[in-house]
Amino acid sequence: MSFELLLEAIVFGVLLGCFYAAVSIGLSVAFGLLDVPHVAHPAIMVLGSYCTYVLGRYGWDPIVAGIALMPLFFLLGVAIYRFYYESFEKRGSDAGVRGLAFFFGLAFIIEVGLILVFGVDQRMVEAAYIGRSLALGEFRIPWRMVVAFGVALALTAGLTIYLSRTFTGRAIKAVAQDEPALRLMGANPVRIKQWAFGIATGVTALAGAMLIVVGPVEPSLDRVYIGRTFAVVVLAGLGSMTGTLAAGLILGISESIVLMQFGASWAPAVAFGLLLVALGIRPQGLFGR
Amino acid sequence: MAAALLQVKSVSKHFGGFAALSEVSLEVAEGERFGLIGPNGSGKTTLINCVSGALRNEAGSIVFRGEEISRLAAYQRTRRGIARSFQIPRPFHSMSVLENLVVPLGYVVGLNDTDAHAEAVRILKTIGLADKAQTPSNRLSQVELRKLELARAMAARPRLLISDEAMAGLAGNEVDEVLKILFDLNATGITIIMIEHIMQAVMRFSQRVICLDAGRIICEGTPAGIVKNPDVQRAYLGA
Amino acid sequence: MRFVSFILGLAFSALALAQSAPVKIGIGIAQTGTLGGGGKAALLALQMWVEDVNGRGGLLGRKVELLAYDDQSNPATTPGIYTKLLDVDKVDLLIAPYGTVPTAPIMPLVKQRGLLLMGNFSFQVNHTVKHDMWFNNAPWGDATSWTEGFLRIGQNIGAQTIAFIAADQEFAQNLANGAKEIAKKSGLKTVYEQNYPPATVDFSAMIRAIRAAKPDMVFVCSYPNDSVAIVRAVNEIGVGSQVQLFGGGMVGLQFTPIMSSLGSLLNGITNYNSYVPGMKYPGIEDFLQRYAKKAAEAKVDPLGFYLPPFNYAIGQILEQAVAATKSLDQKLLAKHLHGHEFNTIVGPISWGPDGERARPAVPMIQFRNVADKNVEQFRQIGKQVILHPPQFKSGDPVVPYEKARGGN
Amino acid sequence: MKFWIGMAVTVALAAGLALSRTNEYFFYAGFVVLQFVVLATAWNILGGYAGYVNFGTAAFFGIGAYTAVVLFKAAGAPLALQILAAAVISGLLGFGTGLLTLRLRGIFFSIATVAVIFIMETAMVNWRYVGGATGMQLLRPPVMEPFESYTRMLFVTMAILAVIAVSIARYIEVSWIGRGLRAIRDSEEAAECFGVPTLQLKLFACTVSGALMGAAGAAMPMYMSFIEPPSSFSLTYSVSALAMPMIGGTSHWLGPVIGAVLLGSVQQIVTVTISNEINVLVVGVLLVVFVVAAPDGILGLLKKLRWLPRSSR
Repeated sequence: MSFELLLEAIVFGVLLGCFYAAVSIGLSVAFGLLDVPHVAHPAIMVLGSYCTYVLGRYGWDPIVAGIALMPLFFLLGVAIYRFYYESFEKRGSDAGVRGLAFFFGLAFIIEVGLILVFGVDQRMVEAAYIGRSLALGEFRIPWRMVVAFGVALALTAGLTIYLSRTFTGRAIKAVAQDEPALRLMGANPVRIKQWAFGIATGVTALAGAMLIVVGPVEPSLDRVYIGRTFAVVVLAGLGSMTGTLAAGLILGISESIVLMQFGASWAPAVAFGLLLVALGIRPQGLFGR
Repeated sequence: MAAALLQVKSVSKHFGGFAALSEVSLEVAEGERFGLIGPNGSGKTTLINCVSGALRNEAGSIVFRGEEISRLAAYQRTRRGIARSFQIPRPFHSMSVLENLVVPLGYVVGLNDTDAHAEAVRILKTIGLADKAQTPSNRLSQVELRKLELARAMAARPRLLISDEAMAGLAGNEVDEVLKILFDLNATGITIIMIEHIMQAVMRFSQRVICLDAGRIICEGTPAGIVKNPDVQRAYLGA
Repeated sequence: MRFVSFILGLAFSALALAQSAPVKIGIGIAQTGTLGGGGKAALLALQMWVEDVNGRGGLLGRKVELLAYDDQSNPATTPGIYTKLLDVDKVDLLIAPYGTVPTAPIMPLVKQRGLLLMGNFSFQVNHTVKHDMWFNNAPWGDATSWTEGFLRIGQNIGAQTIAFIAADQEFAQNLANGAKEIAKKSGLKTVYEQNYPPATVDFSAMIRAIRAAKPDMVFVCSYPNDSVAIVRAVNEIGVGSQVQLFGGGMVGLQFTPIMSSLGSLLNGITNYNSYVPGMKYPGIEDFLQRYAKKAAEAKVDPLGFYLPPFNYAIGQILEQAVAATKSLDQKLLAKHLHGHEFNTIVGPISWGPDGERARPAVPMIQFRNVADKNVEQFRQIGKQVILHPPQFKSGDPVVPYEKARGGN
Repeated sequence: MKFWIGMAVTVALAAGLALSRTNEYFFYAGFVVLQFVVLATAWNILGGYAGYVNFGTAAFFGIGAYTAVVLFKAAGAPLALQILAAAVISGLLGFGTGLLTLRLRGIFFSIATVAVIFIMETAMVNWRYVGGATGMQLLRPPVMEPFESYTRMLFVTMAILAVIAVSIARYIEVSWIGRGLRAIRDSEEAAECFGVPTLQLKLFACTVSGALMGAAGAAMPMYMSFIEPPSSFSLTYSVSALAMPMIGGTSHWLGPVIGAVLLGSVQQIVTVTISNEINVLVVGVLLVVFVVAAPDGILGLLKKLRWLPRSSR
């Protein structure tokens, strides 16, 4: 492989990797920090894409729409966590297994709901940055991937700062590490988790907007992302925001290089092989605690 | 001193950059009542996790009855005679009290189902839980859970029993009840390591006490000697 | 007024038909899953035919009833569905599911039982089983019939090298393998080959690699989601000025929702189709007009060029064959189908011994002057210029691709 | 004893039906339901007893199917041999997956099993011999006496597999292994401390469970006369295998059977009645309703209503 092609593979890999990180970061909070087996995360993201699509028909810019949807999705997240907590965590035993089944069911219901409202056809949005590219001499980069890059960086930076600099953020981190200690501090862990899950769902709305910017969306698209998002979160080490970005990048770059070198057919196996090896060698993830 | 039942030799354990244990060495004699104290985070639980096999020590060795056991899995150590109770009780919550005991009776002692059940009933009687034998273990009170922890440990027929804060959260008369059980066990020849926050209980129970602080042994001696030790006082009062 | 007479007519014929048991026609067709969009439109067309034929007095004087089940685009469901149709519902005639993969599992079943099966846009599904009572409605035969047009157009304008990208899935691989063989035979040099897995997110890197390989034409075998992503990536990255033709086997660029949302991005792409305006078949325009009304109500593909006319044609073929043989006997019908040509709204149809079309005609079209956000524009002639086959040709290719893309 | 009579009656009934003049559709639908009985039962050995959620049912199922195809294509091996080989290969896959991931906390194991699906599917997509991405049509060999059709034979085969799976699951459940697995589910740390060789037991459960899933998959290529990667490694298998025991009840061998028969039949019925997106909804809604309202599944409900004695086994 020529140096030039390798460089290109890396550039595209970085963009793709940032996209992977952005679609995974909500899960990194929900699953990584809160231990909620949130397999409906991609379904909620696709729901966000469709909401963006609807607003797009009224002339909203997709990213603006995504940001506008965040408070709404925050409330949705709070409601989902409340329900999950009352039905499973509170009852204690086997919360993991049954919670998992619950989120699977939720994913199915969202998917079918979308089919009933929008049909099975693909939907996409329009914006000035879709369908154009940034030309650097011979080299061209699609603007939509640049947007994904920006969203990923913004979300990672935002969440990292939020979790380390604000009181609630630190409480969320504390709840992840040591619940009894938090109780001693006088904070209500359920409340904090509820808030954190709301945030996780809120950022997922923006991720959904970015998803439909990057490519067309159809109701069953969530199935594609279950594997990838969990792979990124686990590879990252649970609950590490910068780790999520790094894991997304590793996945994106390796997929891109494999594509150039061995053919795209092997790309998924490489990504998941990487995950298995990482789990085998370092179960706490690359950047885990 | 009689031949040591358990020898811990320069054992260290780190979590990330944090040294939970550094070069800890101690010996426990056969039949001894041994107390392990220290403030929160001093490494008590880490130490007994290393002994029971829940954690692997990094450096040093752990010898039990003349055998190096620090590379053995926890279940293998149990089969060699080390049993423990948990600080936060961890019953097999989907099982009845009786069945909780049948697990070690089968897996450690190797009894068949009928014998195991008979033996479990016997142990429950001695510990005063016989009437709860068929109760699902997730419906027990706090003191009953503590007793179940000890009963389950007894069912493993240990030579060494590690009691990890078996009295935390209990009322005064309940503490006496549990202490009596431990004294009785010791009387049958079982060596006991007691980790406890309730100083009074440790002092009443132990023949010898070691105090840990920040992963190191800061002193060793008789209960009476330990309470007077200025290092211990400093560690506990944080002066 | 027309409506009232229609209702009256229906009521009248219903009365006449009530006397005998209906002729049951069975199909398992995707209403959900990846093939669901096309399947819904196809089913609508079949239902239109059922209405029409019942309006004309049914088959053999008996009312026609269509039994349709959703195969969920999943081949694991079709064996069960078709035995249900046969053994429980006791259907008289069978139509195959839309697509190759759901059809494959029922081929041995129909062969073993000696049943007539009307194929529904599958590709070479009878290749292994070799059932002599199989009749495909698709306008293609083997890979040659499909790819020949694209390759010939390319060679006519002097192309010597070719690049392939193909989805790692059933149909796309079959097509790509066929195309590669033909390209080799006709002396084209393959300069780039890439198979990509399902759910590939971004094609930028692949398009970039093609650009670096500098082929004269690019043959793409892709599924709807990927087709859209590829078209976008090509418009963003560009494939380079030396590429003359781009496209060939991109599934999805025939579906209205995708065409209208891609809009001007489609310009310049040369791709296969089944029917486009300008192909003069008797009755097709009337059908499409009626279809458009119903499609709007049913919220399915509003133009319905790709699958619906061919599904309506299945009905027409069955109707003519039953009328000619005055029978529902499977062997008799099959024999009749093999020996005759049938006039349908997608032209005359006859079959070769393998049950594929005797004279396949896959139109290769080039998108031109397509504007954004306009569904109705595709009804005009000239938005999809037919480059091949000669009998339908409505224009010459505009090359190179980059020039055609820029609008002309 | 009662159990064995029940199992024998089941096999006899299946064989009797297959030899009778019963409608062919029954066998097609019945095959699918029985296949889910095997999958759900197999899943429950690890997922229900030990509490390790395996998402990778599709991987084991698919590898079983492909093993059968390889044997069939290479040597024309008979069905029984295909199934046996599939069980061995999928069992090995289970052992390997377990070895690599069962040291991890439960949820990591689940994620890792998802990865196994993608890796196996990708491998099959790229393996030309078994048809690669295009898939492959298979011509069924002539049917064996005394069966009238191949599907009837497959139905009986699957009934036997279901009985074997249930018997194995029941044996594990009532034996020391089952007690150990339940101890692991309740508290892995305590189990290990009370003598349960947790890793070995989990590996054993993962292997057996994988082998049974593979055996169920082995009959699929002949049922469809066709194989291709996406439908062989479909996530539907993973979800159904998890949903069925959840709905039936995970703590008793009867739970997955009830769940599979119920949900499997509902799916079959919905496919040929409602026949649109609602059938996807059925699984989703049933799953949510059951895990929220009846955490111990149908068996738990029956127990609560005192229709079943507490410790029926």
